[in-house]
Amino acid sequence: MRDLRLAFRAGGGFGLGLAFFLIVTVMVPFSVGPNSATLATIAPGVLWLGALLACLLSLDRLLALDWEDGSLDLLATAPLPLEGVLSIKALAHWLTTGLPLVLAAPVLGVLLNLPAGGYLWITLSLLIGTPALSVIGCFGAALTVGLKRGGLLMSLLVMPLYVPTLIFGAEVARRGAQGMAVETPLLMLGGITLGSIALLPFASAAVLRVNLR
Amino acid sequence: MIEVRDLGVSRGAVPVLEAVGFCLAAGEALVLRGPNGIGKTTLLRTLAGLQPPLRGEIIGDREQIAYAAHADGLKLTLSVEENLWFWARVFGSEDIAPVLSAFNLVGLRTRPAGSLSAGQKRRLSLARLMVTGRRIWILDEPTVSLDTASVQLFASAVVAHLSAGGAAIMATHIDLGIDGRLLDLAPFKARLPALDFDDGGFL
Amino acid sequence: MSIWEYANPKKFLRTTERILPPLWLVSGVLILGGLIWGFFFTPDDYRQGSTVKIIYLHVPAALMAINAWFMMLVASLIWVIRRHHVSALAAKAAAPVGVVMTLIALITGAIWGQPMWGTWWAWDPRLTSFLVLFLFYLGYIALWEAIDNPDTAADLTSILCLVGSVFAVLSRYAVNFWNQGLHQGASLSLDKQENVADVFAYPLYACMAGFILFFLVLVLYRTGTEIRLRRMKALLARERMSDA
Amino acid sequence: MPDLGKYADTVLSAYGLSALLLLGLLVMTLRRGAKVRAELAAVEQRVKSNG
Repeated sequence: MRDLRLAFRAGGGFGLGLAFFLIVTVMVPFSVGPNSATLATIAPGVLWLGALLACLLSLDRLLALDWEDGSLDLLATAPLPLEGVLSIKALAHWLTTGLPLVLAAPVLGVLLNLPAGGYLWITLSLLIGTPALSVIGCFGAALTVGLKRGGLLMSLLVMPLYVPTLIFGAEVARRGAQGMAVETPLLMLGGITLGSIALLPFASAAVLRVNLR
Repeated sequence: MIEVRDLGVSRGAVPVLEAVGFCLAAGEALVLRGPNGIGKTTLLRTLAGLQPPLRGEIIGDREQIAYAAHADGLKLTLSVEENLWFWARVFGSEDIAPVLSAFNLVGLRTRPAGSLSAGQKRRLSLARLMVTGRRIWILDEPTVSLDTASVQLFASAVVAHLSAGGAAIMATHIDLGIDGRLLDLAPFKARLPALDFDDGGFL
Repeated sequence: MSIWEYANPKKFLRTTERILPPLWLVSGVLILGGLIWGFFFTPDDYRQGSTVKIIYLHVPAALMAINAWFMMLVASLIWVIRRHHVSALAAKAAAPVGVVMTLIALITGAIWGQPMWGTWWAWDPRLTSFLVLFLFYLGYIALWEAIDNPDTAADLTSILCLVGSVFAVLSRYAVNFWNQGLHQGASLSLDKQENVADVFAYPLYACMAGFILFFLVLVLYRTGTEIRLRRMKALLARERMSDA
Repeated sequence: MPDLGKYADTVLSAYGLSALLLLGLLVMTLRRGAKVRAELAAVEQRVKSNG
């Protein structure tokens, strides 16, 4: 609740992830050439990778600000379970970073010459997959919250955890764009997201308690 | 209300205090004294449940403890009122008006916390304690950056809290004029652990 | 007499001090023996030529790359549940060994793949899984290095190891699904007809036993080093206490 | 020396690099072990003499 309002008021965090996503997508044709057939092939993967990086970029703000001003200590002694607090934080991160990325993806797909059948699937796969990115990222942020230069370490820790989500998510988008069956990867993606949402907050809270003491 | 028996606490895996014991009844205040680095903050954090004790036990209702740290824990982009409302909702309180007036914050209620002076922020962060509605206050250097008038304001808030059946444990160096017991932590400084390297530890 | 007695650092040091020298010897003999046997005294494969000799490094290294992580997972669980310091330190000690094993498996695989598949690297499920495993190892080690307080570090890394294991398994499935791959099936299996002829298998067993022992010896030795390091830290902290 | 045929480079480089890595790991482990052992002995000496 407060996190949402804060993220909107601070402004920066909200727009920054989106702007980063835009920049990455725009840079891709510069690096691989303007051939539309090539771009169409790689478009789903590029959009997924861009979204993932934009998510990662905004993660260090997730807990670091609360750590610095001491609110985390206070939240940990509040009558709310820390698992719930972290779930809400992950939700706030998703609403301010993940959701805008989902909405922006089809627009950026145009720039990358995404095939017509792909728009639905890229949006759907990001919609299902980005919550997992936020929840996993929240775990990474909780692991590294007290550390100096934790941001870089967090990327190193979180990236391998993102592998399955990225593979299944990009697979849905890629198969969708090529008109192939998407049920299996879609189910797996949904499973990862639901599993992460259900279980990871416990790990995040455990880790955060260790970091607070 | 809260009783501490044979408590040992550690900071960064090094024991700092041991055999701390006291008992606090409703309406009482306990003031911790001791030189810097003796472990006042560590003890308070342990009491608040933020870190596990090395040994000993803390008997009392954890759910009745409200903790105020060195840091103010304020969101600078939110207004004074919003900051208080956030914590009021977290702790299930209904009203923040009496708290605002008790800490003389009524005139500042719509100001963003970021525009307050250090002392005003401190007042706001102490006001947070009142909205928690909890009976045991744990205060770490509560009077830092407060001017004389604000210290008086704070002292009377504590007195009111005590006379309403609350209790307070605080680490502070100035005399608040509160009728509280003093606890000097220096005698509880942890002794050097023995060097026998045989009991499963590393020494 | 229970196994938990060895969770006492001093007892652990005293015991390993005694058993390590013969273990060093046996593991060295097994590895060198197996490799020499495999390198000098086995025939070439009719399809793969002499490159088949790489199997004596590739398969044991790959085996230990996975088992090292598995051992870290078990040690982490023991730390989380029973809080034996030696267990956490053993997990820490095993990680760099696991990294080197993963690296050997990847490098020998790439060198082998070049003549066989005509490419150094293919995004084959097995290769990819090992690469991901390598990243997990790096993250785990980096987290240990980043934290000063040893108990905090042990807690955080063990939870990372638990969560990482789940995601590593997920990655394995994801990668399998994502690309069916060039890699042949498992080299050794009990239930199926033997994939590898006996002439190749016996030296391979010797190498595998050697690698397992070598891993064990290295981990025990390194755990001893970590225990001494912890003791040194504790002594220095005690010294600072008496100064203060 | 067995005849490795046309794959001599491949096999030898695989063995060479692996040996290098294994030996490197071994040497680093032993050196660090010896160093820590010596440092601990020094600290222990000092602590004992200081009480």
